[in-house]
Amino acid sequence: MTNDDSPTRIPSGIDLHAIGPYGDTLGDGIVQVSFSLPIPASPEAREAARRLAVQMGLNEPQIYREADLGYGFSFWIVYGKCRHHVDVTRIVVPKITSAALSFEEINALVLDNAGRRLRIVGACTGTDAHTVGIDAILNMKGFAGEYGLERYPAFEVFNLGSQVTNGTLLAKVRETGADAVLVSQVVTQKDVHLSNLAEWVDMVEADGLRQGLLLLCGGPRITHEVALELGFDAGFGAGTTPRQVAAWLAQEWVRRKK
Amino acid sequence: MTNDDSPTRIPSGIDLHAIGPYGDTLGDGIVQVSFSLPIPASPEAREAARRLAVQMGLNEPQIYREADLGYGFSFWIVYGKCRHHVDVTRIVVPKITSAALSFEEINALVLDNAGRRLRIVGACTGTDAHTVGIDAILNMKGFAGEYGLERYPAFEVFNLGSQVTNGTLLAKVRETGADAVLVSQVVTQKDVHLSNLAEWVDMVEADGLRQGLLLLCGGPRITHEVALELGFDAGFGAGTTPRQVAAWLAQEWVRRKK
Amino acid sequence: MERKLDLDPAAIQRCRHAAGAIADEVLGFAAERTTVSIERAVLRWMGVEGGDTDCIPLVNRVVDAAGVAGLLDRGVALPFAEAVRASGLPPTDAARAIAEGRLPLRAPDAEFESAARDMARTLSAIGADRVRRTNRTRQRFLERLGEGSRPLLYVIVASGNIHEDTVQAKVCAKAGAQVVAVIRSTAQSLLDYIPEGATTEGYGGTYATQANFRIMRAALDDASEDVGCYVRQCNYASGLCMPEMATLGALERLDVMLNDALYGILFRDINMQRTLTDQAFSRRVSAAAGLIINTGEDNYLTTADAFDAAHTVLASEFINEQIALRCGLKPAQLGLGHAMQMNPWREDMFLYEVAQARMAREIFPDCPLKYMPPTKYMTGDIFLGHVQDALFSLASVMTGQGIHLLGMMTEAMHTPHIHDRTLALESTRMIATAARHLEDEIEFKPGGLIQTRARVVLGGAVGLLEQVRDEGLFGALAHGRFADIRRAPDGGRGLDGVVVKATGYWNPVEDSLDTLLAERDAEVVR
Amino acid sequence: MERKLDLDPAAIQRCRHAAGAIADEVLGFAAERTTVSIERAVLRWMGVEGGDTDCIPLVNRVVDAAGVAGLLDRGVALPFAEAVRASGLPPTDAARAIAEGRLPLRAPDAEFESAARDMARTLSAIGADRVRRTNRTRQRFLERLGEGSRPLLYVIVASGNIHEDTVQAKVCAKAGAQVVAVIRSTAQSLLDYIPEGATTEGYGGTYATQANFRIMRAALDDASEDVGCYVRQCNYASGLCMPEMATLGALERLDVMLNDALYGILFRDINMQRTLTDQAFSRRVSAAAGLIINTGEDNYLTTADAFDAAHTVLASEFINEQIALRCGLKPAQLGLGHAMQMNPWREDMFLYEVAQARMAREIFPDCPLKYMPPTKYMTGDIFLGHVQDALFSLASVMTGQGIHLLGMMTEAMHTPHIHDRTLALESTRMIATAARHLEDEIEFKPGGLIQTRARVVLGGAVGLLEQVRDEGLFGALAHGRFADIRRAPDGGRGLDGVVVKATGYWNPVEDSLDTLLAERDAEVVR
Ligand code: B12
Ligand code: B12
Ligand SMILES: Cc1ncc(COP(=O)(O)O)c(C=O)c1O
Ligand SMILES: Cc1ncc(COP(=O)(O)O)c(C=O)c1O
Repeated sequence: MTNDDSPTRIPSGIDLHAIGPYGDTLGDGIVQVSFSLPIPASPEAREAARRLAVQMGLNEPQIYREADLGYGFSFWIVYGKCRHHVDVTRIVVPKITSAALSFEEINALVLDNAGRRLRIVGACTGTDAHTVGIDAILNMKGFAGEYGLERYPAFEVFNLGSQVTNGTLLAKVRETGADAVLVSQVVTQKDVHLSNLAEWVDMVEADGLRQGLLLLCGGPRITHEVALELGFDAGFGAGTTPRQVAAWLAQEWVRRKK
Repeated sequence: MTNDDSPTRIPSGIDLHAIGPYGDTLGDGIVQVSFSLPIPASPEAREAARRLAVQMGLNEPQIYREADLGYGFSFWIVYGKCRHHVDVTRIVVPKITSAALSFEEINALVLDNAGRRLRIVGACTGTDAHTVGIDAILNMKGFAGEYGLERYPAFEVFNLGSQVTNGTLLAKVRETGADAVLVSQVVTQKDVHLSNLAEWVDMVEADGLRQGLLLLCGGPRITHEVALELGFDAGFGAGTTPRQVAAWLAQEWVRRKK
Repeated sequence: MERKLDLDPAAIQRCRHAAGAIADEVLGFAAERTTVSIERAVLRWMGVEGGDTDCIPLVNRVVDAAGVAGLLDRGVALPFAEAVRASGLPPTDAARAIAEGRLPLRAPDAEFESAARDMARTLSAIGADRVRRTNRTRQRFLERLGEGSRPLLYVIVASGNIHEDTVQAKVCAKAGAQVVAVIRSTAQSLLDYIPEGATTEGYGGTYATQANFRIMRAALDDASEDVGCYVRQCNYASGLCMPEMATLGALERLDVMLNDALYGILFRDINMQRTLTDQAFSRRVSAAAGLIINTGEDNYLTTADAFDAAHTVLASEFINEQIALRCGLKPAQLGLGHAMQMNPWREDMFLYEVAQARMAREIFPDCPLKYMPPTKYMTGDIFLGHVQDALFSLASVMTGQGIHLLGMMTEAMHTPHIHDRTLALESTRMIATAARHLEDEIEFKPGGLIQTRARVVLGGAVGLLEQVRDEGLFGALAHGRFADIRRAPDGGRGLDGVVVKATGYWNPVEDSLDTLLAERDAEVVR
Repeated sequence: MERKLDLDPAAIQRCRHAAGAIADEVLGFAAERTTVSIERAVLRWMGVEGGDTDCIPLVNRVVDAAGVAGLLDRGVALPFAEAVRASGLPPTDAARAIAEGRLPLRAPDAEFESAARDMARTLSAIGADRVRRTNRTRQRFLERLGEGSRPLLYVIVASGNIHEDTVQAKVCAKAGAQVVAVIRSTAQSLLDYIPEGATTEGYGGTYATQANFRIMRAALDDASEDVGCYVRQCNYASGLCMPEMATLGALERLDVMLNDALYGILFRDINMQRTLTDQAFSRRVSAAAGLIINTGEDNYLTTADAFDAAHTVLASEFINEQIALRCGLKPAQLGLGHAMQMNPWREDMFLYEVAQARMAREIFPDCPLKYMPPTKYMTGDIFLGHVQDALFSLASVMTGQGIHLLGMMTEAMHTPHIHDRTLALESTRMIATAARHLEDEIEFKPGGLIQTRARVVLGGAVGLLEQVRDEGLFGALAHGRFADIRRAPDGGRGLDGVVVKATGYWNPVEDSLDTLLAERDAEVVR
């Protein structure tokens, strides 16, 4: 962990080499856990819940709620003191490093360097019908008080909407000669998003289009890290604003051009 | 775990040798965890939270909420798939085994066997001022619609109230020639209750009064198991009704007399 | 219904008028058409079950055959009845024989025409009988066990596996649920067939199949006995198979089905001609089967802003109401939808929400109303989310809602875990108990924020409905008047399944439905 | 204050009359007495700080010496001032010298009598000056940063370690807390001295010491600047050291202190003569120091049933009010206590609770009221508990409470963890935003459950107060009229610290208090 946060922000007495949970006293390690078990509530089930907590590394587990859910299930709320620690100094997380630019700066950066608008294709792919997220990034209206990419003179946007197959998307990329493709994935059950995203990257590569194309994905369960692993150039999670995406696109496109 | 629960209560397909958490599919192992860390929220802190979850034995941890609490603290809500299992068939929990008796049965049992009322001394000891629990067991009025021990012809009750020192209590035991002592402990911070209860048992033993005296303790964080470990004869937790205590006292006294 | 909002009756009247005109337009359009799914529903009603060796439903095979044979615009019933008559096979076997090419599907020769019609009427009457029996069974359950107190507490199960679903449904019943809905697998609405058999692999939900309906029904009947309260089953009469779903619901004793005039068009990009035609038929089936329908206005607020678009919800409720009444549904069967989707950090949002919820009650006093919980502003913070849901429960109790969908603290994360529902039910039951008579007790300040808000929203609905009436519903959809979404009359999925009826189109199930509805109305009068 | 409950003004008048008579009795009794703690408070006011080598506070040593010397019934001030005068030492050094036997403590000889009195007046004036400055500092903070909106959100810290407490207090401030109370270590109220120094080891709370007050003050001042809102500090003027605690509060800029006429008697078995005598003095100190006091009626409902004993809460509020007004406190300083302790599973409990909370607002319109969250029916189910707290927050906002204690979902388990408070604040702030003007918007049905309930409770209070007036407060306590607890006039702890004043008893701090209060009142008039 880099300490570029103002140092006063790290509470005094903290050892970054061994960070553990904090309840009300440094080092107490307190965590809260809840789960159901597929056995009815009973003193034995209570003991089973306790042992599970111990296996999770919780010292002195306290069971605060036990509930018989009926039909052979029980629910447990447990608190305990976690034995585990993390060496935060060893953590390195890939981060999106583009600078925050204003609407005007972004447009200037693109138009000055490219001399034309960047072509952006966006879609919510597979069986996923959740368009609100990709629309928030692309539509005029935008999100959280910021304009969407359509409003930027620097971008020409093709928003294909929902339930777009990877094939349709690829065709559109060819047709438009896109500079960047934005894929949204919201439904993550059984990891459908992972297989669908991986397929997309494979198809782009198989088609020889990968070079020169910026691949982005986003959605509430997407992280930049996962996106890189899947072969994308960037990933954007919950709460992303259009300007963050626009700034990244502009800077990354210019960086690659050089 | 004994299977004296109606077997239909154990969901089908359950392997009692390896019970783990259940979210919505047998074997998914899902648990919910929350905790604070003494570092500000940041991608690194997020990774630290994730690693802690992994150390706790959670596969595929998902961070659903991250909050910067300010002044160098952060809060995390994580879900994951717990790797651990418990062999429920191996669990043996000491339990209070006295039968449930009615008000009349309890009185009859005591009066027929002892030919007199049992003398019961009760107190909330140490610095603990929480009398509601012990009063619920002892006072006429009782608890949850059941009479307290004072109402039983079988018992003579001396309720010393709150913040009673172990010394005062011992004196009262001598003075009354008590058959049983009921100690309540509600405040458990820094385990004050454990040291206070242990001291009480020691004092009783040092004074040679242990023999022939039934020692009970109770309170919301007391379990029968802990009570036995501390040298008591029984422990009663949250939700205890006076009749449960009365029934145990009657049966245990008679059992010992024989 | 006590009038707490001082709403203008003339404005309500104008809304009903405009919505009535819209409904007439839609139903007039639908009356001239049939669809592949309506025809498949007819076959299901007549007793065709099961699939071929590739698990393609026999009803699809037969209707496809009818399409190939150019028979659809006169209805599949008569050719199919002729095949049954000619072969002497039971309906399912006849359908299989047709699918396998062993039995021809064609219009009866003139000499058999009348016998074929009789056969069609007989098969249809058998279906009607089954529906009658189903209704009676439900009635007896309700008389014996009751339905519990209102609002009906409604939860979803969605494990993807019907067997896990039943376990979870029972656990819900134990915790006080009165309606259990099985959410369908993602995008099932886009399938132009209903999968077959008991299924254990769904995404974000469990496939709706006839077998799954039965399995869940049996589980809920067990649970009903255990808890001493009839627990209703809910599923979707929605998507490309809307009429068939309604028919299966009627046959397998579902009690509640989601069914909305516009949902499929707006949110699934199903063609509007298709869905509106399907709509008319399926609502009549629901009416005859005593199903409660839940409309889907709540969905609008997932894309549009709940504060700005409140009047679109009300407008759509009027349209759904007018279409439904014309299809024979009684107000007590109309779970008109709405949802608490306002930004909880917006000042006075709770007041606006109460205004909206109460307004719906006063305008549709005899409809149960289906009130949906916050989802849009749920964040994955289970603790704050649980409180958002608590506010929702209170708004529901305070305004006398009929069907209360339980909010889940794990919304925005995953479909509910087994205890999520128990915790939600516990919280809602506590609130409903602690605030039991709050609705009776409070009045709203005359001309205050709440009354004013209700009046503004009603005014907005008048404007929108009259605009839609003038543009025509199809035009309005093309202009994106609902949920900020534009749809073209010829766009979307399923248009190829719409068939303009030829003269001579005949559907005996329509006649059965008339009979059932007439019986019901006679019953009511008696 | 809008009258929504249609309460009978005559009944309220009768309550005030009876409570006034009770207050007169109590204050008459107190006026004839002093206590060791009052005398120690006088020394603290005069500038004595710190402890001896055994950490016994010097004020205890001096007052003990005065007791031994038989000087207490005429007040410690004069002999102490004489010692200062004679020795020429600053107060603390003089006290240490007395403690160590190096300086005698005795009444001044006649020739020095007047000089000693002057010295006493001077020392007392120095104390008054410090209080004056403290008040001004608070005033300036409030003018510059404001206090945020009402209800003031009040949270507790209770780690046992003052340094952990300050960290947590700041985190609370960031999350929107406007009052931070440091809960005291278990049973500190039974100590007949105030521990010395910064402490890091408490049980269930952190010792209240002068050093801890200062440390927390500094932390909260920092946080106030960070968040742009003055964050108040709260502690207890309660227990055997009540007058000293109030004095430290006045000197160290506490803003709020728990201070109740009966709490110590009922819940700590402190002798009633002691606590009522201490009470009179400490309330005058609080009045002069501009402290808000919080009374402890909420505690009754932890032993007695909240539904049945609701009128005892109201009755006690009247007694606390009448005593407080007679001690110079302004209504704006009276955080009269009550709590939402009804069984949440009781039908319509939310209505009864709203009735109670609103009733208190209408009867004490100028008092902020301190509203305490559910604790009794909290169970360790953090999810349900969070919802109980949400209902409480809504009741608070709906009825216009002034000081809102945050309910913690982990009540019934442990003192709060760092995030427990943030989650509670977040939830309450959301509710306060979403329901901002709910109070203005709703009216209660005339003669409905809510109005009727309020009337019944008020009627009960009339009866109880008149009974207590007739029995005398001491008699009433002996009969267990409050919280189901009986206490004997000579029972409990601390009676030996009560001294009947001799003629010639003199306490210059009383005069300083008169001056400060007169200044305040003049200020108000200006
Ligand atoms: C609205 C909604 C719907 C609407 C969708 C309408 C529409 N046109 O989008 C309707 C009602 C149709 C719907 C239906 C379903 N839904 Co839905 N729905 C939601 C809901 C309530 C809100 C989603 C949303 O709009 N968020 C607001 C946007 C702005 O946030 P966002 O998507 O995260 O986007 C932001 C960032 O992630 C990022 N971003 C997103 N994409 C991209 C892409 C790029 C390239 C970039 C750079 C950034 C970016 O930027 C955005 C702005 O910050 C969520 C619950 C919730 N509160 O999250 C459930 C939810 C997403 N739905 C869910 C499900 C299961 C379904 C169904 C499958 C249910 C069913 N079985 O029928 C159906 C079917 C839909 C389908 N096939 O996909 C689940 C998904 C569970 C999971 N993790 O897999 C959720 C979480 C609900 C739940 N708890 O079960 N749903
Ligand atoms: C009421 C109450 C008070 C009242 C007590 C009044 C009184 N006369 O009892 C007052 C206001 C005085 C009070 C004060 C304090 N309290 Co307190 N209080 C509570 C509260 C809200 C309810 C406790 C209660 O009455 N429960 C109802 C009874 C019926 O239940 P019970 O005690 O579990 O008893 C049952 C069983 O356990 C059993 N049982 C109990 N004892 C025995 C004994 C025997 C022999 C048997 C057989 C059975 C038995 O039978 C009973 C009936 O089923 C709890 C929070 C909560 N909801 O639990 C906090 C709580 C207990 N208090 C707490 C604290 C810290 C305090 C203080 C120390 C705070 C402070 N620093 O000032 C003070 C000081 C008191 C002291 N020195 O002990 C903490 C304890 C934390 C901990 N685990 O250590 C709690 C949990 C609150 C919290 N979250 O912090 N409190
Ligand atoms: C009327 C209606 N139909 C269907 C659905 C969703 O189901 P599907 O994914 O099958 O379209 C909803 C969702 O809320 C709905 O309201
Ligand atoms: C007025 C008052 N004093 C004191 C206390 C508790 O503190 P202690 O343990 O110091 O008695 C309370 C508790 O609520 C109270 O209301």
